[in-house]
Amino acid sequence: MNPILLLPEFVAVAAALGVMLYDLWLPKDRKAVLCTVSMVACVAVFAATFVPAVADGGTAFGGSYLVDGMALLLKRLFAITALLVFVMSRDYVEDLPRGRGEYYTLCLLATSGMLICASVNDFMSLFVALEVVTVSFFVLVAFKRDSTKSVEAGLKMLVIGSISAALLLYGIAFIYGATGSVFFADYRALVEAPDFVLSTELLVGILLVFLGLGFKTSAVPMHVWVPDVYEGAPTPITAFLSVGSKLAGFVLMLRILEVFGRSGVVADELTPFLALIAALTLFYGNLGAIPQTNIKRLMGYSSIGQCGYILLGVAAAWETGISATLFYMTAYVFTNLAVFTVIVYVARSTKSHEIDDYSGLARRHPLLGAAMTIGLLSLAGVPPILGFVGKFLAIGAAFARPELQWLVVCGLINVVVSMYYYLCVIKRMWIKDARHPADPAVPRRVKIALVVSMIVLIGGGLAPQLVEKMTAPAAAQLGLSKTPR
Amino acid sequence: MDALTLLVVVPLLAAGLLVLVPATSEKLVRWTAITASGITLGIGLWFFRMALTGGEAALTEYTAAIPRRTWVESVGISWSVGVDGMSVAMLLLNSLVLFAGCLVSGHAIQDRVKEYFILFLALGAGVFGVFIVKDMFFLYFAFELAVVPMYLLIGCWGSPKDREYAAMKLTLYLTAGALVALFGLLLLYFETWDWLRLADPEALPSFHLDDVFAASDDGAFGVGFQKTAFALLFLGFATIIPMWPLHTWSPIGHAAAPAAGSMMHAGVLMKLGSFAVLRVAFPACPEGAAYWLPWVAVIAMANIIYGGYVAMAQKDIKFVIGFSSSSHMGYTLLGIASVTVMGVSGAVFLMFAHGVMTALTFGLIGFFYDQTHSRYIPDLGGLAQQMPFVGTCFVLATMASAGVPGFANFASELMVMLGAWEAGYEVQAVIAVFGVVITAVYLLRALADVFFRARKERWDKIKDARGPFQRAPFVLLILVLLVFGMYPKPMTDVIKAGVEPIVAKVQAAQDRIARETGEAPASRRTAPETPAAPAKEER
Amino acid sequence: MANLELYGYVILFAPLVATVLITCLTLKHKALSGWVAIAGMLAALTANALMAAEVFSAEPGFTRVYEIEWLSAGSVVIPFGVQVDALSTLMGLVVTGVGSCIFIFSVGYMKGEEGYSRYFACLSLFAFSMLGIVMSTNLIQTFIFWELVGVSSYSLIGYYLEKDSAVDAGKKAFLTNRIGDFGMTWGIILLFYTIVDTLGWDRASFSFEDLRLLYEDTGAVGAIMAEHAGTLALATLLIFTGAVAKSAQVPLHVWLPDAMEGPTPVSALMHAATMVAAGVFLVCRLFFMFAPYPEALAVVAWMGGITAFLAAALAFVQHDIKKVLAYSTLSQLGYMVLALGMGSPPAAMFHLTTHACFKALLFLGSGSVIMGCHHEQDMRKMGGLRKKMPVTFWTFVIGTIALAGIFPASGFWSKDAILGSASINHTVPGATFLYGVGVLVAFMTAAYMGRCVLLTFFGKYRGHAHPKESPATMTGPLVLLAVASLFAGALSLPKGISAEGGWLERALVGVQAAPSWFAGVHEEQFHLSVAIGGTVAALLGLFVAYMFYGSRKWSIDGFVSKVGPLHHLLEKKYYFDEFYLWIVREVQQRVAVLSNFIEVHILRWIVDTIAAIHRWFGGQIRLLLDGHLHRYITLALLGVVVILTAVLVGN
Amino acid sequence: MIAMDTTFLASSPALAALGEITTAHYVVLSSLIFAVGLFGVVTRKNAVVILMSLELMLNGANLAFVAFSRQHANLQGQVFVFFVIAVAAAEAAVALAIIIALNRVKGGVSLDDATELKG
Amino acid sequence: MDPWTFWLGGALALGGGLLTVTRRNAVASVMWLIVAFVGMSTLFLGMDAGFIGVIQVLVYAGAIMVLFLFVIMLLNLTPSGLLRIDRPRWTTLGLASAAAFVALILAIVTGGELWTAGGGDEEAILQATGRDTLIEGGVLDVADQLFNAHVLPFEVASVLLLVAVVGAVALTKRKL
Repeated sequence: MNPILLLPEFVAVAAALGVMLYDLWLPKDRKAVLCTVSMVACVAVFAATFVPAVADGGTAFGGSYLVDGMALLLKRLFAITALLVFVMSRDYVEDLPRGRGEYYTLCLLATSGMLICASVNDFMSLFVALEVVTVSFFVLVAFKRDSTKSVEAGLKMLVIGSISAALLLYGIAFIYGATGSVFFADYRALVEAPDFVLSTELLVGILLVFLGLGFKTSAVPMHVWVPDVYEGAPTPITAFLSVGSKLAGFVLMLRILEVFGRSGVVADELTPFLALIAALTLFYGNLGAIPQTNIKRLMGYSSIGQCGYILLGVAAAWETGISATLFYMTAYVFTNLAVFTVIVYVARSTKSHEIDDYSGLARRHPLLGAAMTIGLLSLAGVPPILGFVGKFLAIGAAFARPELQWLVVCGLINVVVSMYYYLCVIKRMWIKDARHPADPAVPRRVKIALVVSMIVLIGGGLAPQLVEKMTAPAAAQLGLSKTPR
Repeated sequence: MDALTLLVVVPLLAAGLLVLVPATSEKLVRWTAITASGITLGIGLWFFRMALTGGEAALTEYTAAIPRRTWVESVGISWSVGVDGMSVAMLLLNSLVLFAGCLVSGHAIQDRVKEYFILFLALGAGVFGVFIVKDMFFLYFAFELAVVPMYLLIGCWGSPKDREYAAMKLTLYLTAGALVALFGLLLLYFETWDWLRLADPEALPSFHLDDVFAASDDGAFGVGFQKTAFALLFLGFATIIPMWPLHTWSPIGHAAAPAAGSMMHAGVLMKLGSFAVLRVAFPACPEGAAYWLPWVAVIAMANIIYGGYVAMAQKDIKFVIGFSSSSHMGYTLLGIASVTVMGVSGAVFLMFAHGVMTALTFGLIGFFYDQTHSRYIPDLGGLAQQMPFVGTCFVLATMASAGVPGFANFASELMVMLGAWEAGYEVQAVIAVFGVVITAVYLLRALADVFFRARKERWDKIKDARGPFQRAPFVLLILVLLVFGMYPKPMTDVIKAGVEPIVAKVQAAQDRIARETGEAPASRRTAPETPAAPAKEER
Repeated sequence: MANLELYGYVILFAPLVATVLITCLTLKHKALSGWVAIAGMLAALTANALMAAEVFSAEPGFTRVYEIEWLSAGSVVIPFGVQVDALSTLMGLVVTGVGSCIFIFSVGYMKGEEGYSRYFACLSLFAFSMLGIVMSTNLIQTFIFWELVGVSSYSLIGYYLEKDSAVDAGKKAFLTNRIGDFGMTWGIILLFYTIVDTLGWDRASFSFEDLRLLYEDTGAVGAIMAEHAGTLALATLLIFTGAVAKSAQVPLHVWLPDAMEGPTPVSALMHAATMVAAGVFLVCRLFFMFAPYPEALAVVAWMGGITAFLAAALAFVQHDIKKVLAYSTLSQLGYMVLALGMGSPPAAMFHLTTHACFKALLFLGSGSVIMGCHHEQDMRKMGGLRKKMPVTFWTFVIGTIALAGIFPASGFWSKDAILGSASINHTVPGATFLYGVGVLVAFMTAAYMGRCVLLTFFGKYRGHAHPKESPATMTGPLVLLAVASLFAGALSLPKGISAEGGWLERALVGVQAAPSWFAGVHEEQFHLSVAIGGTVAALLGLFVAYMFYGSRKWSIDGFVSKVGPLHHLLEKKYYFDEFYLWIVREVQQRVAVLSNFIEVHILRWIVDTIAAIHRWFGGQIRLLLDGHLHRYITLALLGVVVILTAVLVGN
Repeated sequence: MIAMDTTFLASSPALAALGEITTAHYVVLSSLIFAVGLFGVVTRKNAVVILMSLELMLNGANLAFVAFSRQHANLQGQVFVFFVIAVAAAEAAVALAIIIALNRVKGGVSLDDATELKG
Repeated sequence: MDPWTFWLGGALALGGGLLTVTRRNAVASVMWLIVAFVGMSTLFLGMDAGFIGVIQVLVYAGAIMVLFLFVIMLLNLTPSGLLRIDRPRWTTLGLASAAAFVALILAIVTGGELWTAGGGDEEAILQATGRDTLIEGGVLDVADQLFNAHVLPFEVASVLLLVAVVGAVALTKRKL
């Protein structure tokens, strides 16, 4: 029992409670303070992950809670995600008619859920922590309760989310039924035993769990909610959803992969399954994005497509593949949040999310234009931006397994497809003439965030080893196969 | 930091500096870009001088002195660079075109100058990268880095009519091609890793070309593997050469791009493909090359003849030059396919010469297009009277393109023809010779219809290039063409030294195949006696 | 002798230096440009004269080759340098000598032209190129300058670049020459590799001297002949194609008449005196290659004969004074080629030299006339200029006499040499017939030149300008050339007239003697019957011309109506142009349009369709999510079931 | 806890088959309940009823958990069900809140009212 | 295991469930759902899961369903029928996929022997697990587990409930 390991979560939950209570005392026109508090909390969470007791790792709660390299990396990413979401939320929330305190509270609670997700080590914690994130997002998506779109998005997410939770649960039940335990430690011992035989029940359970987690990661077939919800949700929440929620799903996927995938038998079953999902996801997201006219919807489809690439690394399921996945996720955080920050601030001036309203952005507001361009190019996987390296590594890791080379071909085709629609946005920003004369007003805080994001994206793209030095040990710690075959 | 790395760093650094320069101080922006490209030109010349005075040995020595800088250790990415005679020629080409492009853009670009030069320099850095890196990751990295800025350069500063379509097509097409090549590169990478692990089970993988070549020399790559890998690498890189029928991105890309964009695109970008084939695919998969190259020699004919005839049917001056480029690249392909020192050196020399020539041509077209806003040949005419200087330069460029002696293009095309014949591609060589006639037909027609004939009043206000700044880029490029055309030996010696080992490898593979099949090789080349390990049996 | 190399390079590069100087420095200073060019040319002339002094005083067959390596790769080495021997010295003298005259003439003729400096730059470039051919040591170098000559010719024909006809003529000249060059390149490469295939890399070379030595080595040639006799013949004839185009032999002659669009001095220098003679020069240079092949020589001879006749016939129907001279040039070039085919390079060179003098003279004279008539070229609008331009008239008459081959003008001797060689030849099938053609052409030459002189200088002035004599810079060269035209015959008085036979023939012994085992070689002999035949034919020609145009005793219209279809054929120039136009328009352009169709409607379509397919799929995928949650749920469940089943069944 | 005398079932083979209840029976039953929930979700358009169907699905899973808990003779399954109920409660609260919000903005809770977002 | 509770509880749960999803009136659905929950509770109790069986009724049937009823009343829902089959293809497909899901599970369950071999037999379980007695899910037993081995999810569940509270307030409170 080592509760200090939960320091980041404690900080997050305490901050959530603090914000909730402070909200009661704050007059209506000073709610912005809550944003500052939340941002400070995020920094504190980030800092907490560096506290030696936490950073050294270990387990707590009788093995229910595990801090390893991957968990730490993801916790840091979640803290950064939340911070950047708060940065872009401030002005957005000020425009909301009500519920500012609740907004920050829920965001922080969702963050705490994600932090726990990164560390769960049994299915019970997994399920509950996941639901903390999911339920928070149900509320946050429908947060603009006067907006039909927002509420509709909330409802759609709710129904699909609950179905997927039920599937997940059913899968967990099967795993429990096949093994008699919910603790990952038991599973590890089980699959590493020499006499381990994979029963169909266990396999179906694992598959159902992956399918259920697909809801969070927006993988086919549980991706159906994504475009609608991305479009309908408040934009900062869409950003949070597209990064935080997705990464929470992926960290759980990786965790389960780590738990069961250490057995070659299971890995052999999982690889074609994940590859199939990855391929479908890639094509669905990238092809579906082509005809989009709404930037948030486009980002929804793009998010599905990006999920496909991360799955590529997951499916590869060897050390470098996981490292690539973590790398990709790191890149994705900065990339997607930069893009959404721009979306938030463009929409503040144009009151529109139509892609056509991005016309001339590069001229109208060079900083937003540059950030958006770099972000989209990073998503498209263009050097020298961080996203490129992530994509390269993921594709390379999948390539290492001959049985996945068809998937690599799918991935490569989709690089071109995705480049098309990202470039379509870039085209409007750079080539078309402006439709809106209004210059978006961007506060300094956001400017700094954007500049930092861009520096991270390009700096990381030029010197990927800086990121790789974080992801590779984390991946190595998981103890998966060191070579592809 | 070694001078090679500087070639990439200087433009990138300048681009980074430009970000900080306020957009309003355009003069500062221009001078920064020109200075940066000037520095690269200096470095390029320095290397050329090194190659001239010290020969290949000096280059090898220089390369050997550059350490591998580990970048991402776990997957074996390292920043390692090197030069041989071939890349020295390409470096010189790129630095020339980049410098000339900056000068041309200096007065031609008036809108969003800062963004323009940032992208332009990034493009230049990418191209330099391809020419110097010895790491497959960075090869692909630099390749893409060179392709994507092109999108915005064409899209924002190109001619409004077709720029969006052209830019999109170019970017997607080239990216698709690059990805096919990437597939091949990854094949090499993992096969090399397998080989490395034979010696040391704990060995980390490596993207380094030296490791790949070592594996290849050791016979780690089976014949079937080499065939596949070479086909992929070649197809991928051939897209940007551009090989028929993968060329459709190219003419329209030329047409839509701004002057300096076309200069870089046609002058340098198109050379990346053939360079990469020679740099990677030949030494890594000699058997694959020996197997596929006869087909390439056939396709090269399609490039030459088909490109020429399509050019003949064009009414848009930039399309004429665009298709002529794809026609000329047929000679490069033929030279590469010949696998003789003569032919391959000729191909590389042609890459250089065509690069300079076509940069000149597009610079000039851009110069008058900026004033006429028309590229439609029947609209133009008599321009030489308003712009005698530009007209004269254009005549020279046309003559160079038409393969008139005295310009480097002639010497290189002659080398290709000789090389092709030497390799036993007699028919192709004759067709290639005939291609020169076709070239002359459409080029002279275009030249006459644009610059000669009766003066047209609507173009009376057009101004000639004035002052050293407007003229310098053109004069510079013409001088280069003339100098290496009049006396090609320095350049060919430099190139030859770089090409010889590559050619020897593939020739050895050809001989091996000939021995195995018992057929006499069609090639009449004098086979250099270089021992090469026999390819491993099919695994 | 060390100076020879220097002389050689001075001859070669002096005009180039002039070009560079004019282009870089003196474009704005017109007068200076002209003098720079002339200085360059005179420098070359001086060097050439000094060289001649050494070469012609040395023993016959004297040859020096100075080379550097120009390019090398693999086992192939391409040299560059100067070859000093009698042939190059003689040809150099012709080029520099006639060239100097024409340069000086141009100063007057081109006065006031806008592109004066450009003109002299191009002219100097031409001189450089031409001298490059002359001094060349090897096939590739020859080819280089061969093409450069084409380029400078292009730039000078198209000198009046606002005139469509000039531009098109330049284009035509360039492209026609390109076709010849195509053959020539092919031939050179074929020759080289044929040697490689039989004798190996060591013997293969592009150098004239190496090749000549190879051909003298009967064993080596025998080895090639044994294996690749046909190939070698093909290579030889392909190289000859280059000469055909450059020397405007049928069927590649079409460019030369059109080339008269250029300024008249250009026509004189390039399209009469020097450039077009390059083909003849080349065959002389490579005569050792032709010699072993009687068939090849027969082709050459017949081509020459046919050209001589066809062109001469065309000269009758021209009204443009320059066109008359142009066809005359064609015809005379045919003569020279005929001589080559008959196995007598010295005769060809002799005629080349004399022709250079009198044809340049005639062209310059016509230029003077044209200038006098304010740029009127139509002879129907001239007449009676005898009084108004006496110097021009007399020099023109001298030129005409020389061209017609009337004793004692130079043309008489050189034409006699050619006819003589034809009369005694036995190797060429139909040599006697060709000899007859030669005589006939002599008659025709005299006739059309008579027509020309009579129309231009006699009768009444029919134009509207006020012609007057040209300035001294123009008449000076005329007089010089007239003197040369009269006395150039002295260069090679045949045996029987002079004691030791033709000086020229002796000087050029190296050209002819190379394949010593070749039986077709003969000595230049004076044959009285041939001389009388030729002279009579010429006088007859002049008489006929006088009857038609001088005294008007015979009606030209009546004659024309009698030979109507023939006249029509001549007016249409045997439909050569129509034929080529048809090829260009109907064949070439159709291929181009077809290729473009493939490009646009097939290749581009494929690419766009691939993109469209993706877009279509995108549109379909978009329709899946139609907003109804039930469909979403169904999709998701279906997905789950399908994927689970697929994976489980897949096991 | 509920003890019944079931020995009589053994007297008839058919009834014996009925009487031998294995974990598998429970699992099948749970999947049937799950499927009924699915059926509801797919066929109903009243959001509240869909919510109830979702609860049914969760219950299906719960049943399986308890059955496995018994089979494996450990309590983890039962504890899990406890958490599932807690989650279901929380979800239900939020879901109903969303439905109320939907009713506010659309004046109805039919899924047909929520088709604005599409494509 | 106890066949009576299985068949009875199963019938109640399944029948209640079916009726829940097919009633036109939402209130009727709630009532039938409560019946189904009672059936579930029966099943739980039949498996000696006392605590769960009780809270199934207390929390689910008692609290959550009351909440549902409140909301239905609040919204004043008019009876709605089955889904109007306006896109029969999709509905059929949906039904088919639900059926396929069951079939899949059925196939897996019957295909393997994990849960059938002696599954119902007390002795078999005891033998397999090596225990003396079957487990009993009484309050104390569950609580012991809950506060020892599974305290982390328990704590996280409190966060979840907090989320639900804040969320419900944020979404529905009239003045905020």
